[in-house]
Amino acid sequence: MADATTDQAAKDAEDQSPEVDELRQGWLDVLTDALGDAVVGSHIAPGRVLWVRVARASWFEAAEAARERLGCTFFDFLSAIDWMPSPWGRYEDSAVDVGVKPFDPSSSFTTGVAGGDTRFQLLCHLANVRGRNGQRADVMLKTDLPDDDLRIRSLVPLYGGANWHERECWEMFGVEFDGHPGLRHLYLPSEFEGHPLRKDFPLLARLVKPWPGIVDVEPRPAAADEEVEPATADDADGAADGNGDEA
Amino acid sequence: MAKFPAPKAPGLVKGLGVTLKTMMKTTFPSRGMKTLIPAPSIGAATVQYPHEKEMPAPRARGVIALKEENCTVCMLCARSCPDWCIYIEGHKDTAPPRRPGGKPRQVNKLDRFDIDYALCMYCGICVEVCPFDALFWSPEYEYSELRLADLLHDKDRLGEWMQTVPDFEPYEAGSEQKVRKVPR
Amino acid sequence: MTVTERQQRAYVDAQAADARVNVELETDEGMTLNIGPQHPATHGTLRVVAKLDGEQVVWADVVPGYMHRGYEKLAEVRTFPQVTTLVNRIDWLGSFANEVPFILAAEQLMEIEAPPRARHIRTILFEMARVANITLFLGDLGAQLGAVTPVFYAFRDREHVLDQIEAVTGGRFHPNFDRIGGLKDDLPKGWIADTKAVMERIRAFCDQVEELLFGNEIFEARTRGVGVVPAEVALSYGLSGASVRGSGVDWDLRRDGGVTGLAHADLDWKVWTHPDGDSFARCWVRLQETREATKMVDQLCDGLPGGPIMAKVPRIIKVPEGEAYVETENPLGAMGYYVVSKGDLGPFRVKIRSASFSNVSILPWLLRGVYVPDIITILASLYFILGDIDR
Amino acid sequence: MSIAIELAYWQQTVLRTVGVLVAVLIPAGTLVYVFLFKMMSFMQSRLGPMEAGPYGSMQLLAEVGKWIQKEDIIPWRADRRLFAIAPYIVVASVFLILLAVPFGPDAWFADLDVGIFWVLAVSSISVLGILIAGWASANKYSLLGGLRAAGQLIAYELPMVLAVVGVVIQAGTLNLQGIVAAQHGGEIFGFGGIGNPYILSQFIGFFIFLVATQAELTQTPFDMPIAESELVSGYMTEYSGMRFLLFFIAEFASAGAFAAVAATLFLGGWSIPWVDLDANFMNVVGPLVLLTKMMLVAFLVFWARFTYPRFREDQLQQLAWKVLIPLSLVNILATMALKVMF
Repeated sequence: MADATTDQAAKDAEDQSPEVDELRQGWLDVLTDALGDAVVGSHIAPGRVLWVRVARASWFEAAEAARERLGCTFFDFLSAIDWMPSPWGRYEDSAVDVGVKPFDPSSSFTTGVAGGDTRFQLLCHLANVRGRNGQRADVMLKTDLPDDDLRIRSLVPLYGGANWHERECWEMFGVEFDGHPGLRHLYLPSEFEGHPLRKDFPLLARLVKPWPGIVDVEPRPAAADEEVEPATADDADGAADGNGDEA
Repeated sequence: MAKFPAPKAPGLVKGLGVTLKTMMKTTFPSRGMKTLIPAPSIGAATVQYPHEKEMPAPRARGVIALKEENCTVCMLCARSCPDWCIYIEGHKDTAPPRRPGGKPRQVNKLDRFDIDYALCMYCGICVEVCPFDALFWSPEYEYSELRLADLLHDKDRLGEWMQTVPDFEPYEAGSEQKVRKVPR
Repeated sequence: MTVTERQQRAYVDAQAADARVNVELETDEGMTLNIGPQHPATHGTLRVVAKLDGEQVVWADVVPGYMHRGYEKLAEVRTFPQVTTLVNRIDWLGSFANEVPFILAAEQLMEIEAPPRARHIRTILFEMARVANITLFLGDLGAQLGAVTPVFYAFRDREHVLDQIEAVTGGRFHPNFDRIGGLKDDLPKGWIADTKAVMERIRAFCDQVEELLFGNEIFEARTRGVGVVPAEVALSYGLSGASVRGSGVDWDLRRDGGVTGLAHADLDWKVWTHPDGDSFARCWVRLQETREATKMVDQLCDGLPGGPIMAKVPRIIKVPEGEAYVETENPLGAMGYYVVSKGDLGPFRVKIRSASFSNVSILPWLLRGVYVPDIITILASLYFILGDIDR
Repeated sequence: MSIAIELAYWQQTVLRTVGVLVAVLIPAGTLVYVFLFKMMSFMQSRLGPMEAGPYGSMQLLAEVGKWIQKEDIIPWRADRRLFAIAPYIVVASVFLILLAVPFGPDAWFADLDVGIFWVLAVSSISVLGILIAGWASANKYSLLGGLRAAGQLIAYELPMVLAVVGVVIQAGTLNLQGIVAAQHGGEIFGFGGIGNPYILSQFIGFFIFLVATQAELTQTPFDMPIAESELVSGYMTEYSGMRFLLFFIAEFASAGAFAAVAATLFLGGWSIPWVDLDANFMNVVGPLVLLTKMMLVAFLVFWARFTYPRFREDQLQQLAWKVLIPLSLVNILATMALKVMF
């Protein structure tokens, strides 16, 4: 599963060298010497965002370091990404019209920036908005959560704002936060089962109603027997890659 | 920090002043000599809807009009509609050749083109994505129905809206957009 | 008990059970008051469960979710243009301002720059969305505190702003006008002159509201010193926009956010802050921001460059693989989109960081030991929009 | 009764009941139309109701018709009998107030010697009605509204009473007819031209009386009991149909009644300066004069209602106990001192 990430890290390294963003490089160095080898991966989009991926165990320490060392007192948001492609198909080709592409977990999927090898990845953005340590800074912390044990330490003791974000993340992805004052449902009714934002959670609205765009131009009524070339699938048809050829 | 404006006259009195001034402006709108004659219906900012109507801007997205001749049943609008509210059925047909003696042309004929305005959210993606300029916006907004099912406009109802489509306006100075023409 | 009374009793018990299960709240002493979800003071369906001791709130909790539409899930099954129409329904009062950060994130992934004219018009509409949003807040602030007149002044003058937005985009509330690489269309003739007249009206409205409300001793008595939020607590809860500038934090994403897609950098304008951090400060900062926004629109209208409205972009857009995060200063606060794209027609994952979600998450901390009428003052001064909280 | 035609006693009582109905409902109706519908709209740069009748004049009839035919719901756990009685108590207090107010030399319902004392005593009955309504509606918001109303109305009766004491000292009598005569005949420092309307000498009393009236009517600077944005509509939340109509009538009739009392006490009641008080035609002109003066006072009351935000109830109580009552005591002392000297 992790083969995709090795070339990913290599690609990161070489595209970083052309213009090194020394500002973010500085923040990265501050964090690396604070966390040591807990910093597993990092990526800099020059002039835009600094991603730092830390090991799951030192998630709390990473946030603490960002807060003390970089002065990131502003808690922007915390969420998760489910990297598995959706087995329910893409865009409008809902299961009713097109055979479901069964997803086999063994097939590899690429994870995003700054590497990562598990399906669930936690994401948190902290910022130093008052420019206390002389300079405004912001860092995007990432960490990987193994599929079988979605547990991590809660950031509520550090930031009050983490309370709601973690409740939403627990509700939508099923990530357990140890030490959270009250993991209750935030948006969904109390007897809701399942975690909606996981990719394998079906979006029922799309499965119930047949997609009106699936209909195609019927052949000429008089010449039903003569050979009919597939429907005129011009390039726009590529959007729904599964449905062009039934006539 | 900036100095905060301490109210000169006590705020309570100034507040009364604002409401009184507005009352005077509404009942006696300044119309030169005739200001002294109370005319609240001119001074008020409201429009008495059934009797006076306010024309929306020419670009307002009120209802979608269909120019049937231009439609080649390419299904692009039905596919790109986020609400799935455009239902199209068409069939292939032969049309007389352009040049005498030429081969009969393969043409798509439109059987059904319904837009369900109960679902439509007026985003305008269909009008924008139509490559053959068959769909236009008209600022018409008075087509409410008693029954929800009547909000499904069929192809000739959409054709009727074509007359209400205004011409495209000229652009502001400095713009490089060319003014499109509405095929009447 | 007759049959109907038994059915009624069962219905009421079921309701109470749902309320209890959802909030798991047993109150032996004091009264539990449900403010919302159907309540005039919550801009939509927010439910504040307050445990009262007489008129004072012992403990309060906010229960959002009555308007959760699941935008992050919907965005994963739509193409980029379709997500733009979806996304301008989050903060429906300043709805053009929602599209801008999403489009900027997509442009960042595609390494495309909008032409200067598009960048200018985008900023004009961005600031007009702010004016439309906050003028309604100023009117509604009066209504929350009991004054019936400011609402009508707000709606009267806001109509002209909406007319101008409708004249350009076609939609008053949901313009859906921003495209990856530029804008859908250009300004109609004579629009600039009308807009300047409308901005003049809005400035007159701001003076009127200042005289009617902000100078008023009753208003100051009701808002000064109510719901004080120190800067550290505001930042740790992620408050943004006028709510955090009201506590003295000099931070505005239009100036310090490093967003190149909007033309705020080449205008001269001032970021307003207020040291007190109470409800009066937050409302006062928003009033000054509205004036600042009208001045910005005037400057932008004067310096409007010529040129194309749309960069060279293919008709069917496939955003290359990558992740981008853009955050701009929306009328309600900092709104950001974390767009993850896998090179398809639609985004793979969109995390919507909305301002009101964090602004309201401080309420349980803030509403302790507060009078019942002050709950409404604090709710009004934090100024949230329900779509923004529940997404 | 020195009117030409002799009326049997029962005819007099019929005339009086019709008279009191007219005296209460007509001013209430005009107040609603002129101020709530038209003046409020003009102050908010809109036109107000225009559909029913010319310039919306029949709008009140339309609303009364709507309320009458609306279903009259009693909440499930409400205390049915108390819930039903509450509006009648509040309306009764308004009729009782207007009982003592004179409209002309002979046009009065009861010429009580304790006139103003009776008015103030009776005006506090509406507090009972509001409290009962708040409690009986079995709704948390109504309960809050009712309790707030109780606290506020009691707190503001004291300044109202003390404001009236200044007038009574200057007029020397409690009888309202006497007060009107005193204002008609008296003169200020020798100049007797326009009589001595007590607003000139008792302007502090007038201001306190107006503020107290605003609170008695639970109008906007003091409308905690019907705080739309918090308690939906306070003690009236559960009322609908005919009962809500009674509350609505009570609200505006009491506005008219208090304005009439204020006009009688401070603006010279039904008298006009140079006219002989006992002339017969005054029985017709008097009510009109009182109506105009009442509209003037009501204008001030409603003007404040449409402009100001709302007090919090602890600020409201502070204003009553710490500001209005001491001020009115000082006013009484000053009046007594001046009264003794001149």
